[in-house]
Amino acid sequence: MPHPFTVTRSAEGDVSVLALDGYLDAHTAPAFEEAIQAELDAGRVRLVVDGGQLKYISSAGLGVFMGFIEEVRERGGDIKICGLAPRVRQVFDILGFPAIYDVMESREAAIRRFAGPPAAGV
Amino acid sequence: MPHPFTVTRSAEGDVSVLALDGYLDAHTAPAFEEAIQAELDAGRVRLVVDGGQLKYISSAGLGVFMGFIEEVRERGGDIKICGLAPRVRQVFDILGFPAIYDVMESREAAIRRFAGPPAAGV
Amino acid sequence: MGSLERRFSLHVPSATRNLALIREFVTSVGLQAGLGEDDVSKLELAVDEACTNVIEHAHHGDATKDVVVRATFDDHTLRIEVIDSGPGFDPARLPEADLARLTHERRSGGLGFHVMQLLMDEVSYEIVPGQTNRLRMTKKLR
Amino acid sequence: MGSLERRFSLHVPSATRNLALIREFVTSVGLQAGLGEDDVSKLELAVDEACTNVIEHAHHGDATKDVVVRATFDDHTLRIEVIDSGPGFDPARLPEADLARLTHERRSGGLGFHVMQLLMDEVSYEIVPGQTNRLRMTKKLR
Ligand SMILES: Nc1ncnc2c1ncn2[C@@H]1O[C@H](COP(=O)(O)OP(=O)(O)O)[C@@H](O)[C@H]1O
Ligand SMILES: Nc1ncnc2c1ncn2[C@@H]1O[C@H](COP(=O)(O)OP(=O)(O)O)[C@@H](O)[C@H]1O
Repeated sequence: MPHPFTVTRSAEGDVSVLALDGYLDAHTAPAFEEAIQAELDAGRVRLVVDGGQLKYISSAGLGVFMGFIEEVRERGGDIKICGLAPRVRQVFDILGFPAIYDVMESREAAIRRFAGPPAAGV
Repeated sequence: MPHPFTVTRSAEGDVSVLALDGYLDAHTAPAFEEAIQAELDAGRVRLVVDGGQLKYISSAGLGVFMGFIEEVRERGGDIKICGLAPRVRQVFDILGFPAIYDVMESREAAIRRFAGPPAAGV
Repeated sequence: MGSLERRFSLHVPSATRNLALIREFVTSVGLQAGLGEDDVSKLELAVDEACTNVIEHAHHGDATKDVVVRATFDDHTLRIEVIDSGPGFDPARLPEADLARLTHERRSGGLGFHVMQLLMDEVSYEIVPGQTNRLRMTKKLR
Repeated sequence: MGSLERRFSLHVPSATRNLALIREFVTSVGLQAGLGEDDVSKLELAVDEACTNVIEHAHHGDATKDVVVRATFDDHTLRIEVIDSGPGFDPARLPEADLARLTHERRSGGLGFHVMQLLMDEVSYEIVPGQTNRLRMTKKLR
């Protein structure tokens, strides 16, 4: 009932994977922000955000992606997004996220993408 | 979110099993009432109510058991209750249901009980 | 030494289909007040019983009427008010909630008020005839 | 040919932890109004955005203030009002919600009002300075 949200971190080489579970709104966005900040503080800028268990996102959640992407790319990394359920994906889509972020189906594809050429800047 | 409730019927010989799933309150109690009435109309009075998937019960739900038990016993049958999760079981317990109804752990035990001697009337 | 009071209220049409929302409302308040899961379940059930009575006995299924649930808490106490605009009744004159008797009489009710009393720390009822009736329930917070 | 109007309202302390309850409230109303799951999700998000703005921009995290959400529907229209007691603002003067620009400026916001406009049929804002501001949103029912 209290619409919980958790971030679970794992790593594949120099790619950090943040798996989101639950409801990402203005109440829970700070937890996600801290998780990304912790990666950047550790010098890790190749980030995959796996939203496979994300049940809900509001613009406050999208704002976390927005606030970090420039810095991450300046430092030679990227934030790739994967696994979104249709209803959550729809929110990313109507706001134009796919034009700026790599939004992919699977976590594996997102991780693999870091082996390829760097993403274009915004 | 709308706290659904369903009754699924099956039979083992002359014992009818009504499996309850979800939220049994004043809104959903009529569906349960109809399911029991349908058994009685069909002359079936050996009833096992399996509450294994019951997530919630209010006194309106308990009232369905109360309203039928005398008639069922007069007609030589019984309503046996099984499978309750602890939180639901607690409601039956504090209101004294175990003094009047057979409240058992497993569906199998409840069905088997019908082979034994008839339950004492209230 | 009054601690900050948090206030919540919910107004819904007087219909049993709104009991689910009423339970979600009170569950959310209970969790915020710091109740454990077991106490939240008790609160949820007590408020459901109170609102079911309003819908059935005070408003007789007239969905143009409102059920109003107010909830407030501070560090010490969670207070619930359930307000109806029906004729009121006298809880002191309710017969004892005797399951064996009720069952014997084939009654499918008569336990609701008893449930509230079992689950809450205090239950009282204030009647203002022709205006509003207020069922008040409190739960102590540790 | 007015059909029966159903009225609901929710008052909660102005804090983001109440967004979950606000979403449950509006989801319940949307389902009762007959919206499909997809439209209920849109309604839920639009109202979350409106209430997030109230909590953050109107009341600046002051949880002694109330967020009020009213919802009514008849056969044709679902209407939402989100009421705040902040200073108000002029939505007509908001810059365009341009994701590339916002991202470039490292803004982590600026999309909320745009989301409401994308998801609802009508969005308007009425300011009564120093008193209450009302964000009104409507969704047509089939
Ligand atoms: N809000 C109310 N307004 C009017 N009468 C009520 C109200 N609440 C309870 N009552 C009366 O008290 C009786 C007992 O209520 P209760 O113990 O909750 O059992 P039940 O509702 O199952 O009959 C009801 O049958 C009704 O006559
Ligand atoms: N209820 C409100 N009261 C006062 N100002 C508001 C309100 N809602 C929105 N605003 C103002 O409008 C701006 C844009 O809002 P919005 O598009 O929802 O984006 P965000 O909230 O993410 O900044 C806010 O930054 C704020 O200045």
